[in-house]
Amino acid sequence: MTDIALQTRGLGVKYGNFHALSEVDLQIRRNSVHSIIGPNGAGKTTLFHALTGRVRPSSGRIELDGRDITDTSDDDRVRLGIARSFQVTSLFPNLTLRENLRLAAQGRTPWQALAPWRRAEANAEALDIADGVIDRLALGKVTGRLAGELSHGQQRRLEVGMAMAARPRVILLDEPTSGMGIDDIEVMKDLIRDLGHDHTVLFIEHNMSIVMNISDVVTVMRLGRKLVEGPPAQVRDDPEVQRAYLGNMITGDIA
Amino acid sequence: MIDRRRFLTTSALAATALAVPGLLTRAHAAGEALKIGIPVPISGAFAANGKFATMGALMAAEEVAAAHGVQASTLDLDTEGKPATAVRKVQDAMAQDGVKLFAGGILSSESLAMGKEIERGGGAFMTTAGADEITGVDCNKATFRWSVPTYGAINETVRPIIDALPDAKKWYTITPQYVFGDGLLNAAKDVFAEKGIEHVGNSYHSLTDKEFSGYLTNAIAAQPDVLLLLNFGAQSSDTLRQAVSFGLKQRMTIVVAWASGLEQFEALGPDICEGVYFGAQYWHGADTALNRELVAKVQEKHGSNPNYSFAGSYICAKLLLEAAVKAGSPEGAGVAAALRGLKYEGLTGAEEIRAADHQVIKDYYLLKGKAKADMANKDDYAEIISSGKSFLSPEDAGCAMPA
Amino acid sequence: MNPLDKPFAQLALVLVTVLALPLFLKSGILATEILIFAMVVAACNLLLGYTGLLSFGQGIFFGIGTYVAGIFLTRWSVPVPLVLAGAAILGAATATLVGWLSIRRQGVYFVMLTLAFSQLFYFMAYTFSGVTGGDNGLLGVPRPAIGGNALDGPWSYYTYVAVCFVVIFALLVMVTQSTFGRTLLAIRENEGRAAAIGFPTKLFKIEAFAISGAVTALGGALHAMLIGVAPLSNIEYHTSELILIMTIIGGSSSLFGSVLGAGFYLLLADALSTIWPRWLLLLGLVLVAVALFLQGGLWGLVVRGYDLIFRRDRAPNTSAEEH
Amino acid sequence: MIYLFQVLNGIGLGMLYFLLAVGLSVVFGLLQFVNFAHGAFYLLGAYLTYDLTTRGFSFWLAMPMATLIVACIAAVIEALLLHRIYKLPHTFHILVTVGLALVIQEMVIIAWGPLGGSVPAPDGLQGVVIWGDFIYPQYRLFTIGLTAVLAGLLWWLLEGTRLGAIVRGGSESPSNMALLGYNTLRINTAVFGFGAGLAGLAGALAAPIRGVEPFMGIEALSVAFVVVVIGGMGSYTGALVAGLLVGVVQSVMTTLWPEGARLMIYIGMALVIALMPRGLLGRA
Repeated sequence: MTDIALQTRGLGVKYGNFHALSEVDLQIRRNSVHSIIGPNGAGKTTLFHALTGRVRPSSGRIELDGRDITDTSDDDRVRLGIARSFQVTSLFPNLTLRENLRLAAQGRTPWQALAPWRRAEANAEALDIADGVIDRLALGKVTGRLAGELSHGQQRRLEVGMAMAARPRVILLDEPTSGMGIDDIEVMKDLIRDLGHDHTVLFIEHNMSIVMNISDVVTVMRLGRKLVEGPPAQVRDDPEVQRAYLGNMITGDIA
Repeated sequence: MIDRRRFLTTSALAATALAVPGLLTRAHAAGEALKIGIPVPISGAFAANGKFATMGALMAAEEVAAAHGVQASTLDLDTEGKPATAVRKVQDAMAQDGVKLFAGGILSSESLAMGKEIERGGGAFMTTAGADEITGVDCNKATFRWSVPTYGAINETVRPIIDALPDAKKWYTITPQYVFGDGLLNAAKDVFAEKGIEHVGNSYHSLTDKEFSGYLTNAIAAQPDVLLLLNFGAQSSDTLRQAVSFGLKQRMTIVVAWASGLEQFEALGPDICEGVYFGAQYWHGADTALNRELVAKVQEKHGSNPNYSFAGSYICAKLLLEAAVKAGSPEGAGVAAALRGLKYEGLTGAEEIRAADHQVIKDYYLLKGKAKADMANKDDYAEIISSGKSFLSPEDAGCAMPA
Repeated sequence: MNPLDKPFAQLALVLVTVLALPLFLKSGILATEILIFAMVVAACNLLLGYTGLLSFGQGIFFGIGTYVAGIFLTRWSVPVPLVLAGAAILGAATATLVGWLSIRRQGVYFVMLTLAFSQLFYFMAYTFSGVTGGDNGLLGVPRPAIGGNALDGPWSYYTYVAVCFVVIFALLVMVTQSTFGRTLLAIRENEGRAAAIGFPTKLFKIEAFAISGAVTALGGALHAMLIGVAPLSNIEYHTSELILIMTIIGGSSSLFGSVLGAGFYLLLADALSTIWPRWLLLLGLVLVAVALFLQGGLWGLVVRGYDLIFRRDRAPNTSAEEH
Repeated sequence: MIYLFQVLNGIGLGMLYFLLAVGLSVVFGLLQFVNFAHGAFYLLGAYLTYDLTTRGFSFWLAMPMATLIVACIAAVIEALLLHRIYKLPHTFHILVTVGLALVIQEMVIIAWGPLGGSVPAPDGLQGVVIWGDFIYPQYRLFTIGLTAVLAGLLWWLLEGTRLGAIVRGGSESPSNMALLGYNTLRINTAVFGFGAGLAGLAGALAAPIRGVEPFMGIEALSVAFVVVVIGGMGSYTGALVAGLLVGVVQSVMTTLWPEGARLMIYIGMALVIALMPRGLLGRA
């Protein structure tokens, strides 16, 4: 087994004539925290869509643990160990928090759920996982609340929890802190760092303080291409990155 | 929940009572009342027929009540033109209201279905629907049919026209694609073969079509002398209307074999009907004793002439009620026995109910549309060219009446 | 969750309905028809309420069930339980096909596709009259017999249908409570997310179609035995429309709502049609009123009433109406 | 030769189908609203023409009056009722418009009776045109010409004017339109009335061909749906192309395989949606 959990070679995505992503080579090390940054329209979310199978790449290949998954469907990739959260919160608003997580946990074994006679509660494992995630997210007080009625910070945490419940090896988080208050951001930061211990974490983030603090590797993207890659300190000092961001965006300090 | 049925029966009785003063008082005194169900499409695409049918039946009930000193009322049952609803309402009327007599059923599908159900429930049923099966392969002990089947309709329209127009050697047909249409078509083909007529073509259409220009183009291309329309109701009106607009009236003779009668003339207007031949089960201008009497009564009561829906429903209800009076009970077996073989003076003259298949042997009319200038009054759309009785034997019609 | 939405409450309500109908209705035929449509509407609700699929094709499956009963009972006298099973299987198979083709499109296009299929099947039934009897339909469909006695009385057949209905309804409740049913709810809520957490959503939708088609066809077969004929009108587009309207009126958030929808519609139509020949006008007004003022359907009304009486303390948090 | 005639006849039919469908399509494009009452407006247009001509009005007066009345009635219905339900799921659009269609149909029966009637072709257009073996009524020829002119006018209106831009803009992003300061409510009302008016006009034009009867709206609705779905919802050109296509297919099938004419049209419709989800010319 290699040390690389997920890698892409020459990955490209076209929307009509528009090259949203071109020639992207990525190597994500196992159990590392790897962040993707870049200005809006850099192709970060498109990269996530390609990695999770929501859009088909127009060129290149994607490998998970050395296995080619370029043509694997999105739901099959979940079973292979890739799960994601969304930039715009995407939950089941009229279902309870616990049910959201139970479903996410069940998603690893969806065929079981095709049996219309099997009770949901019969899958103790999925419930255990859901409860485990609830504990880890510290959402124990609101397990019975409808997801749509949770506070924004709770919804964002649940959004990440949905990815965790699939027990992925690689977890993709799309701007997990977007729209969060300052207290919530700290909680999220700790959570992501913590996830890095037992998962391979790939996340998109605009908050440079988080990026620079907890990332092992940072990839900077611009106009659908990889610009620079390296440890946080190196990336921060890179003249090209400085130029791309006009020097004023990377202000976060390394704590 | 309110006991709807009881409420309904009461109101129906009240309505009858209003129409015939004095009935209400007797209603308390007398015991068993004669009730006849009128299962017809009151809503839906055949609502026009249903409306007149209920009026005709009511008039028959009032007449029988007055003539025989019994209590007789009608129970309108809206079939919505759907066999399922028709059967359900008939079942209900039998189970809830104890109704045994039924006059109605405009559409073949609903009449066939109701016939089976009424037989099962021990009632008697008389209909004016067109399907040959009613007194053919699907005939049964409880079901009677007043209208002439397809064989007679064709023979009483196509034959006289062939005789009147010896030069018209090429005929084209337009036929709705289902059993009834095929019945007419096959009967027509037999007559063509026998008379040495060249059948230059036929166009089938579905029961939902309203656009006939394509079929008319087919007909024009075949260059026939006579265009024979074998569809009915709104579809035959549409076909005829469009044929006239294509100028076909000037190029060929047009025949509507199964016209609905006065209601169809009213919908079409005299300009379209002028010079067109129509086959009809009933015409208010028919010169018979009972018909003259009916026309006078309807004129007096409704200020209009009876049309086919009205007259058909009237005579069916009247025959059933009188049979029940004669039998002393509305039970199906007795009523059927009273009807079988009955000879009477009907709306079309001498009529007879054939015992073997329960088919009424009566005249079928060939009408010809009059010019607007020649019309004596607003309903005088057509003159009767000929009339006569043509029927297959019960064996040929395929009826094996269950014992 | 409102206590009335719990599975046992739903089952209890159904049992009460089945036992109460004979007390309040004089017509056993009408009562039987209500149960048959309640079953069929609940199956439509599995698609509309639980999966978010507005299917205009339910009449196809109803008609197929009708024809299975018509053909097998009048031509070959196959035992009734086998006929019912056959209807369900063929209904499921057809629904799988229609569902598989239709769910490729979403929203209005999905609706239109199911509408196109319903017209397609109608014209097939019409055109191939050798099998279906065409416009005349198939006549003389017999009632089932128990111990040699045909269930010709309205209430004896009612009992037969009631047993079928309770069993089917219980099965449907089981389906909605199962992990499968709860996944359907997730798909209705947010299909994109359901796919993202690993569910092959199309397969779930097709299975929902299959179950719905099986139940609907079963209802169609029972209906043919009720009225003794397999008519063309059962496979018409209007039947699809009717089933859908009953579903919406009943409220799509609970299976028992469908029972209310079917009962309300049939009783209303039956009552109105005897009052005034132009009763469809009143029906039209009722439909408009339901859309404007009763978007949770009759079930929404029941839940609101229940909350008002028994749960004054609770805020008017009627999540049951949101969907 | 007969096929040539059938194609010609099909074009005549198709233009009428286009007129019938384009209103439904425009309303759908702007409002994302499925209107099951569209056929009822066609019915109303036909009956108003019937009523006015039997009262002695000339057809040339009756046709525009009927169109206008239908448009006004529809606009009032929209302003009072429909605008409340746009935001609801499609289920409620269907429920309300099915209900409306029933109400209109039954009111027509109450007003004019269940029998139906004929509307004579206007004076001067009652004859036929003859080309060799082919006969075609002058009035039908006139409707082809008129709908062709109307089609041109509509194209100009929808593609070439500010109003058209507003309608198309609204269909792409209603909130943008509000931001730009347009009163979308009033635009919605106008467009709905306009779409219904087109259906009314189709009914008025069809009355001398088909006559009137209270259930003519049901068939018209199914034709309009087929045309709109094949052509692509919200697409003007799509409605034109699909209308002609359906007309020609229907007409040619009457010679080829009349029993299967309807079946073919619905198979075609299912194929189009399955293969080209947006219809032949629908906007993405």
